[in-house]
Amino acid sequence: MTEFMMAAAVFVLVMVALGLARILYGPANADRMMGVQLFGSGGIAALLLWGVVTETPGVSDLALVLALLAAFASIAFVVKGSPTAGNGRETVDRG
Amino acid sequence: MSPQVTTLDAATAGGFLLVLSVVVPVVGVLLAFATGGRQVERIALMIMPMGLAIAASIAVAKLETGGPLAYLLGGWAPPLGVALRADGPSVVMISITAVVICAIGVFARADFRTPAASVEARAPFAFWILLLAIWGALNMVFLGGDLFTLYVALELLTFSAVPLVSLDGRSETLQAALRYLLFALLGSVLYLAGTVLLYGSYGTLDTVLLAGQVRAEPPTLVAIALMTVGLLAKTALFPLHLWLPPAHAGAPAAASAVLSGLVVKGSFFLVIRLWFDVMPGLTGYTGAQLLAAMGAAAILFGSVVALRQERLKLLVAYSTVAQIGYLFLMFPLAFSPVTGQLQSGGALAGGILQAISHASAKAAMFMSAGSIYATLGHDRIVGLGGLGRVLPLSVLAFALGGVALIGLPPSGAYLAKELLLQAAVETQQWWWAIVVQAGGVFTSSYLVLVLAHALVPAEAPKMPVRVPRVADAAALALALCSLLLGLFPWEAYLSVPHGRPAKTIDFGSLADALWPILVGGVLAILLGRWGTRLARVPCGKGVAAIRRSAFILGSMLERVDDIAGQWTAACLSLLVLVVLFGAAMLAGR
Amino acid sequence: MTTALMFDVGLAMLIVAVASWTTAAREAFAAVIGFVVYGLLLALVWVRLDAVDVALTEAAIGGGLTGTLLLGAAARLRASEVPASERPGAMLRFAAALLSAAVTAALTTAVLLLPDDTPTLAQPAADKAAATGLGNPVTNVLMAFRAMDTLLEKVVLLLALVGVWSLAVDHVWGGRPGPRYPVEPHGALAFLARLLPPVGIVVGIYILWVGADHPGGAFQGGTILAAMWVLVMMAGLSDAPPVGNRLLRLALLAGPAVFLIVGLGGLGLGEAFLAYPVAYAKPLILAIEFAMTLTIGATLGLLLAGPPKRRVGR
Amino acid sequence: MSTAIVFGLCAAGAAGLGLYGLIADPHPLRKILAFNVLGTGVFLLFGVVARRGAVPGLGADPIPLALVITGMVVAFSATAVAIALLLQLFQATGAATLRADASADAGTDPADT
Amino acid sequence: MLTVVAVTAACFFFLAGTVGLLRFPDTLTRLHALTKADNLGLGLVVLGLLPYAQGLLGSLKMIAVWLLVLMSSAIISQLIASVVRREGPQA
Repeated sequence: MTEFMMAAAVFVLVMVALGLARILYGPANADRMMGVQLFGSGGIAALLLWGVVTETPGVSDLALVLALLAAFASIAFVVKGSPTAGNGRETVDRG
Repeated sequence: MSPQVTTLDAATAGGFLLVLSVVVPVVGVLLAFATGGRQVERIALMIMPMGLAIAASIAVAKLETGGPLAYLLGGWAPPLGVALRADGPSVVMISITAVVICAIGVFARADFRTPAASVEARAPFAFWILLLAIWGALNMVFLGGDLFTLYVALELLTFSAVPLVSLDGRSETLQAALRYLLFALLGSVLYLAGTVLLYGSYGTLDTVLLAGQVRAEPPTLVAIALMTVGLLAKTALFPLHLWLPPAHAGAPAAASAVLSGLVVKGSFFLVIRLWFDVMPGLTGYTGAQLLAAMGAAAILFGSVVALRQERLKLLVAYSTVAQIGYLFLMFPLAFSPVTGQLQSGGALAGGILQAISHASAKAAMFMSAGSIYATLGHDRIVGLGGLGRVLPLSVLAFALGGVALIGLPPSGAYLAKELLLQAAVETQQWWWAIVVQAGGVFTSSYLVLVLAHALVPAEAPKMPVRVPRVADAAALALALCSLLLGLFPWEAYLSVPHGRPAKTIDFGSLADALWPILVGGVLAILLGRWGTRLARVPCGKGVAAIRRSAFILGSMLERVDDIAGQWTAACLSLLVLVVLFGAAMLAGR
Repeated sequence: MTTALMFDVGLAMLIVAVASWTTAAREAFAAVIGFVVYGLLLALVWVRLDAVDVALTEAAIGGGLTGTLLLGAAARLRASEVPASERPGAMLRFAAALLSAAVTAALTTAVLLLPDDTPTLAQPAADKAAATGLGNPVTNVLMAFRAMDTLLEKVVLLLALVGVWSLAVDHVWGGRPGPRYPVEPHGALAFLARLLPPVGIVVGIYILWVGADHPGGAFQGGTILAAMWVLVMMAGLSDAPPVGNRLLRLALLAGPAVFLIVGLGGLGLGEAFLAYPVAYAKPLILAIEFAMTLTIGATLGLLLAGPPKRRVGR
Repeated sequence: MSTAIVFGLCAAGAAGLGLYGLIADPHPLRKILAFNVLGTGVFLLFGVVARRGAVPGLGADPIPLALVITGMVVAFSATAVAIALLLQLFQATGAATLRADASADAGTDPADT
Repeated sequence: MLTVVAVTAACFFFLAGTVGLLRFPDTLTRLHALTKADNLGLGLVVLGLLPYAQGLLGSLKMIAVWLLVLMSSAIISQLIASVVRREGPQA
């Protein structure tokens, strides 16, 4: 069973790694962010599998934190990342 | 600087003073941040006498104890815990830091006063907090007994120094600050990489424990090479000085004084800590020669480029580049071929004395340059005519600071020069004696250049602003302090030999003192910028040819300095230095 | 353990690949996206190195906050491509590559040649743990054995904030940092920003709490709180507070202040600066950590928000 | 080959890549990014040293781990200050460059004699 | 047994998600493939690992992980889609 779950973790990691191609080639930044999304959930899955196998304490807490912050970079991308959203939506006093 | 192993497991009497010297400025930072408004300045000025008193008490305690002072933080002994230790050089550095900070505080009151109309103003709020933070960080750097704690202290120093550069918000200073920050960060990452290798090899980062264990193994040598070069980048030793001139020249006067006088001494002190205390036997002959060769190059390039500057503050900034180089001349002079180690003897004492003389004198010079800038509204050197009459105190402070740095008796730099020359004779390294003398000559050359412009009679310049007397008095006091440092009884703190050079002034010593100034004057005429002033002086064909070739030489050196000042070139030289130091130490194993 | 080795090697190769991408990508924005992924992978590596405390920090800081900071900057700087003339020539780039490779080689050699019977302080650290009553050795090191580092680090954070604030224009001093983000009342973002923070605050405090005995601690917890605060600000649900606000100032220095007071208390009680009386060690450390979590959350949030930009209406 | 060795090599590689980016990429933002990559490489070295120092009952030496956490906080502060400076520079000049001669009064005017 | 089935199925979904992300022709269809697949994948992993969770708190944490990812992923996909729609596929 241990070996099976480790293999599953490696498999998920390989899948995630293939998704890396989308981050590299884009073409749009939205595509890249999707790659990051896949990385997030796949990474959490691999982490959970690995953590349960090796019984490392604290892994589920780490997964919780990753799940909480997985969205974070994407939100920054959506709020600041697009050209129109980046500058047009901000209001700043200019001296 | 001989740390005693007996002080490892216990705090000595007076050890809590070491804690206070770090904690009191930090408390000041927190209080000032909490209260804000015009309290910020008041709190800073209240902390200053306290810090001065603590520094004085540490000096007295050191005198009474004899050996180094020590304190174990949290009661935990190294290697698990962190110790604070004060040996002679740390006490000297802490004292001069306290004096210079207080003088700068007095000087800065005029520039960084919260305007009556506002509750809280940006620049004063930031300046006073940053000044206190620099003080605490420097004390920590001088006292820290653990290489990682020293890293954090060094970062605190950088983070407090960088915003000072861009305090006036002009775009040039923003750029200078960003470049300073990035280069300093590169330096500290290299330092950090060194600490991890040392921990991996010995399981401790405590300086005294490490000193007892280090072996000449590849990981250790890589670590020293990385840490040394990282620290040199933060000290701006040529050719890693790209960030210094724009940062120091662009900052407000009080900030320049702190940056140039004190901040670069922090990382310089850590190089000493590392080379003299932690691994005196590993750096070897070649490493020390290499370090001093960089110093010699710094003196040449820094001085010549300084002479070619149009603006006073840039001149003073480039002269800092040269004088940082001077500080590194002591390394080969402290090397003893018999033991194969760096000895904490006269050469080290000379280096430390030069560092504190420079700290006080250069702060004074930047402060008076700031007063001149504020009064005239510019600091073009050719436009300084008539200044001697309208700003006598500022010019006097500038001149005295310069005189102190040239090494005229009884200044600290004079004693330092004597000690270095003596060490050069003892170790039979005449070439470094020449470089030491050249350093003094170059220093006098830019002093002559500036004074020649400032003292010539001209119609009195317009003065839009008047600088308060007390600011000039602070600069003057610092310059005087540097000038009189040679009279202090250093024997208790530094290994200054008792048979000190005679202090009486006879004809011989006068001549000794004067010839660097004369040669410096000639250099100033040959290499300096004179505007139209010298063009009218008739001269023979031979003289004209010499002047022309000197000019060409000067512009060539400036061109090289320009290239070395490009980001990519500076980083590449940094890595080349890592390789060179590593190779030198590996070969000398 | 061949599967484990495959996992490690695969992870290491992914890390190097993504690191190469961040240096090679043409657009800064794409490179930053690569860095976010890089942070996530590093968190996995830290788990493999049996350092879940660090993995938590890396997850919260590396991918989360640093990523957000860099993404925001990349978006603002989109228009500022550097002219080709500033790109170092091929020779210089080759030299840079060669020398970087030399440093890599030196580091590799050094790591491979580290002594086999590795010196370690793990045993002494475990033996002295009784003095604090905490079960997490990393927290013990941070809060007791090397408390000075942690205290100084908090001052570094504060100074970084002063540094960022000092970049403001004079007339907006005391005002609110960063841009004001508009609300889209029925937007998905606002919905997320209402839903996530309560969960995040619970998780943040939980991470702080378990940090005493298990992986976690003040910094990790504080970072999560900061992330939640930034989310609420980005969704436009709440505005950044003016930097002149007295309460904000107090929150920003609560951590180092409590730390210093406890430390000086140790000095006053005749023990040592930063020493805790054994009977009260655990509650004292938890009190400091609680104050630090608040301070870290506030400081990191404001570091992300930037210098003051908008005057407060009087 | 143990975990520590694999990630030791990985750390050195990441550090080298970061170093290269910091030197060769002209854009300050990319330099800041490269500094972070370089920093993580060095931090990983701490992790490797910690892992090597494992004893029965503790999977890693806690001291280097604590140092890394402190180091990460410092690196984040550095990044925040650098980004703020860079954005301010961009706002003031409309360009983001570190090149020295972009600031006019750096003192390299035509010579005079 | 449940674990093997669930984790195997999860692996299949991750495979499907990755293939979709790599092979689908444009941004929006890729988004469609990705979000369905990898959330199901993670859900199945959590389901499969529940028997191994340490106590009630452990299981609750795992379920919370999945719910968090599910929720934020759903909202993020919507946001990304709106960015794509606003600025065209080359945003």
